Amino acid sequence: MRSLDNPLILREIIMDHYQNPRNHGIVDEEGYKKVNMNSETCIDNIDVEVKMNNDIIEDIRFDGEACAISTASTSIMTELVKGKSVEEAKAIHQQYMNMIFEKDYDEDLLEEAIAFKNTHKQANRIKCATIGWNALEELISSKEGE
Amino acid sequence: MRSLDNPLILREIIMDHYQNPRNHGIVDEEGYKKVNMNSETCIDNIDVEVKMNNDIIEDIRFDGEACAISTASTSIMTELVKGKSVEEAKAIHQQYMNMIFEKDYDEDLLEEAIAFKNTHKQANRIKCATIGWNALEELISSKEGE
Amino acid sequence: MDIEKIRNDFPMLKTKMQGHDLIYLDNGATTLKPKAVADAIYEYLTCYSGNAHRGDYDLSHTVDTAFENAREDVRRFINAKRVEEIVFTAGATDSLNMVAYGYGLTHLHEGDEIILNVAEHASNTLPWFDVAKKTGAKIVYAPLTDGCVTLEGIKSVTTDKTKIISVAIVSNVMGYVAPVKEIIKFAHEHDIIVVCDGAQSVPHHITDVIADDIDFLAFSGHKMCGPTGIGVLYGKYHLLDETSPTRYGGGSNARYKSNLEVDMKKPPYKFESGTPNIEGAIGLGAAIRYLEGIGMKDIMEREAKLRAYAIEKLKALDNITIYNENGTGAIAFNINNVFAQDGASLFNANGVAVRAGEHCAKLLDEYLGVRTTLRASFYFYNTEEEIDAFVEVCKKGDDFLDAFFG
Amino acid sequence: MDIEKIRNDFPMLKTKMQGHDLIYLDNGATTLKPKAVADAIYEYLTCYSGNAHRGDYDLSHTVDTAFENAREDVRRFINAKRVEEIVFTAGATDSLNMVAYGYGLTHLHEGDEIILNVAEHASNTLPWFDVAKKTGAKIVYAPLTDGCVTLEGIKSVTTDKTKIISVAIVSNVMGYVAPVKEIIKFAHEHDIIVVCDGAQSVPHHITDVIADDIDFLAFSGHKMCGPTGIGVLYGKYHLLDETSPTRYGGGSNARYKSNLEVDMKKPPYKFESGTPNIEGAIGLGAAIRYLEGIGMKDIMEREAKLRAYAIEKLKALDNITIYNENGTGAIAFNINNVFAQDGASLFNANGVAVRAGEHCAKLLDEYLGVRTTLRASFYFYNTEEEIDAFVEVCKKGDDFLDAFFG
Ligand SMILES: Cc1ncc(COP(=O)(O)O)c(C=O)c1O
Ligand SMILES: Cc1ncc(COP(=O)(O)O)c(C=O)c1O
Repeated sequence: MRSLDNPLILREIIMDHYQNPRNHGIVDEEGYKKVNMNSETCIDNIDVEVKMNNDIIEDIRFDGEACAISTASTSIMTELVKGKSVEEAKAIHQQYMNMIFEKDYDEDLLEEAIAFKNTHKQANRIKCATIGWNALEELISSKEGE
Repeated sequence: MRSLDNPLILREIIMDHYQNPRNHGIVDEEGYKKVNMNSETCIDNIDVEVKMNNDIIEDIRFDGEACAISTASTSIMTELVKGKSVEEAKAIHQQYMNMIFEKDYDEDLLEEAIAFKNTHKQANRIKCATIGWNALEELISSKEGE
Repeated sequence: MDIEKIRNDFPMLKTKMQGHDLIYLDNGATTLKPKAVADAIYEYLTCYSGNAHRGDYDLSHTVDTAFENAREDVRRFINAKRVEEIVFTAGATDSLNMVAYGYGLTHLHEGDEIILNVAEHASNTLPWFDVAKKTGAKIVYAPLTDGCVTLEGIKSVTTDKTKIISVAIVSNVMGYVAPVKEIIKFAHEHDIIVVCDGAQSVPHHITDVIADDIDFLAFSGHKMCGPTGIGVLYGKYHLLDETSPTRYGGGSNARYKSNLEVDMKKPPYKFESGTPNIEGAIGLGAAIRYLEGIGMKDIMEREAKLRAYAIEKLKALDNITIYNENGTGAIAFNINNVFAQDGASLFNANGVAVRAGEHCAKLLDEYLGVRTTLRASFYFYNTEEEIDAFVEVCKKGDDFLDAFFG
Repeated sequence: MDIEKIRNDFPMLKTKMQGHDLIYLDNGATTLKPKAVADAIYEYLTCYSGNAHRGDYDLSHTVDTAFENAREDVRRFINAKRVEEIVFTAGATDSLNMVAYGYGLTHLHEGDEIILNVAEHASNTLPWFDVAKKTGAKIVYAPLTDGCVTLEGIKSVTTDKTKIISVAIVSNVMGYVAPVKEIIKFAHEHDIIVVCDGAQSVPHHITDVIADDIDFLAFSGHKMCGPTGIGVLYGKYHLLDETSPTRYGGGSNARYKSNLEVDMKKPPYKFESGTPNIEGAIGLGAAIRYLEGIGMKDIMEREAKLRAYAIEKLKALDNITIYNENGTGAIAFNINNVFAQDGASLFNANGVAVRAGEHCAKLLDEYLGVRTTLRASFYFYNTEEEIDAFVEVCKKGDDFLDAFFG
């Protein structure tokens, strides 16, 4: 099952999410909280929004003009955390960051996000591979602060 | 007569003009034109004024708080050009600058000003040794421009 | 031009990126430095590091002399009349801000107009935005023709309210040369001051501020083989005289009193408050002498040849869109169906440095219809072989994700 | 502290001036640079010279990382809470102007009061003069006690109109340490913001912006073994957030539209428009690591010892007037009956670099009763032997013209 070590498959995951991003398209409805991540890389322009139901991420969506790495990593992120509690989402976020920054991490929590495990080899793409995840963090930690 | 090669004598000339500056003290009278040379060295603060009679430097005076080199060189300058025509003063100015910047110069025109012939060895003092002379130039060339 | 010898002058050309020999095609962002420049800076730091403008001892006088010699190097390079017209700044951005706040803010009134265009760099746009907001002046955009500023475009938006035209001599994305001489002639007939952003022209062309009658000119050292943190503001003396400093402090004042009376020095010193970037100026002087040694005419010709060669090769490919075939500077392009940032990554994986993005000209999308592009920009030390390698990478466009798994 | 080893780190200490081994006692103006700093800069220029904040390829990412590591070096050195509180500037003068124009100009109203004192450097005086003129705020001078800023002095001029106190932690002429911690505590109780000029303190003392609760802190790289053209503005994050940039351009904005809508980045980036002084920041980082390697506590102790030694020797002479026997920094003095500039020349002829003049604190004559002084300022690499040689020159005072004929 862990054929996720095969670069061809990892590549396909990214292309798939790039070409068919999940949870794509911002809805301007009551109850959603949005952040824009334009300023992070100066090139990717991504909006991410969440709708919380108490502690649960009931919906999470994104949109914007961005590169393959940003788009796919954000798309995968939305799939991973949708329906999860803030606590769970934070744990997944932590594991993802561990992977990106070459620390120990729990593969099982990350599922398809594992496609980004080689990001450190192209260090200049770290910003792309984390932009959506940073948006998530901003959204769920500010949620708490409210 | 040219014992002016004797450092002891050159030194005495400078000390004499430092301790007893000639043409010293500004008079605030009609007909005088004044420049302040404060900004040149950030430390010497010298005013020089001239009174012209047609083409002749009828009077030239100076005042201010300044180092020995500035004070003495300006004092000697006033003695050299007082009563001279603009043309003559310019010639003397030129020879003095030649001496300071190690070009050929006419000793005879410079008289006691020769005390400053070693200035180039202490290049940081060039500004001091020329401050009054620069004031002179400003005064007599702007005179023309009027 | 002995290109082998020249390439030997640049230590960076012996470095590698992602295991490949570095092919550096991001000269629009900053250029590589010849050893002569690095050495001049090292020499200052280790053999005569002292402060300038404080000539109380020989060391300080030596520094002063080196610093002022660098000013003379700049004067000669742009053919300014007087060395007092050369102000050292922290860079082109700083220079442009000094004109906007020091001259614009003090000379513009409500309803006055400033002419810009959408291809301008942020550094020649945002200071004017702020000055416009503060004075009530209006920003007016000259239309571009095929991406290029033209005299007709300028004329078409000039009114009797126009007070300032600010324009890049060479655009950093489009690479076109604006007809500044004609623009300035026209402007002066209408009492309009012209500010020239020379960040992308001074490093590559012969600059003659007298022949072109330029009012203000801004440029950076680091885009012309010099160090970062140093730039130049040239201004006609009488204009500098009318320009207020934007920073006050040590070195720029003649005297002041506790009752707020302040006497500033004359240009250029009144603009140079505080300890200047001494090794920056010295490094810039060394860079200028290096460029003069090669010859700006030869540099221009070589770059034109390199660009033409690259355009020809790129046009032969069917997966590349070029946005400015006929410029003189940078080439703006995209690999079809590859987002610019992904493209840059592919180049990186192959040792080629090109830039992706909006290139700090964030209004240009309004004109180009595309927000982000790739940009390849050359300097005289680049070669046809490097361009060949670059074109080979372009061909790999479809495999852009390989870079990520390489 | 192994002084021989340390002196070997400074190539300048092997140079000569007027035929004598250089004795450098003008550290208040700028310090000498250890080889580690020159090497770090050379390395940038020759091994990884690229632009920062433009991470489209590895080289650029390497530069970015080095640049941001330098920011972290600064944060650690002054014990700031967040790295985002560290803004790179062109120097202390630039930093102080950024506070005056970015915070003062936007927060002060007519009738508000700014407390300065007559010992402040021009760079911490003139920007406030201009802001006072522009806003209608008033400059108020705290009285000095024996040349030193005191809490009582500050209190005696504080009113409910006081909005800002700007004060040097160590004065560049008087060398006294202001009780900033107490001043800040008092100020905050009255909702007053305190701007600290750390140009002469950060290089010599342990700085802890959290312990002292400093609002803004300005200092320069070149006075702490780093290069020129680079400085730092520290500000508490919420204050930086309220501070307007004073320069606009590339790099500092998130986006903008032709209708003048501009979105700036967050601190520190919103203040860093244009290509920054990259090798300056890298050099400053190297300088900080060098100073940390020696230890700031040891540096303070050594300098205190050197100063005490010099004061004792000078007091034994009968032709010297000392203006600040009890300071910690520079010694301000005169050779009796010798104009300061002539004195400096005498020192120069003997290979000793000291400064003469008003030291950019041009209001101080109103207090000292003397316009110009000599200033000897030490750093940890100076030695007792150098001070002996310096004192020998003092004795020659009467022969000051010898320098001119030497
Ligand atoms: C107390 C003080 N403040 C500010 C400055 C200005 O520093 P810089 O010239 O590096 O901008 C200096 C240095 O001369 C200083 O001594
Ligand atoms: C056309 C143009 N103007 C201004 C600038 C700003 O130069 P700097 O970043 O050196 O201040 C640049 C460089 O990016 C440029 O290309």
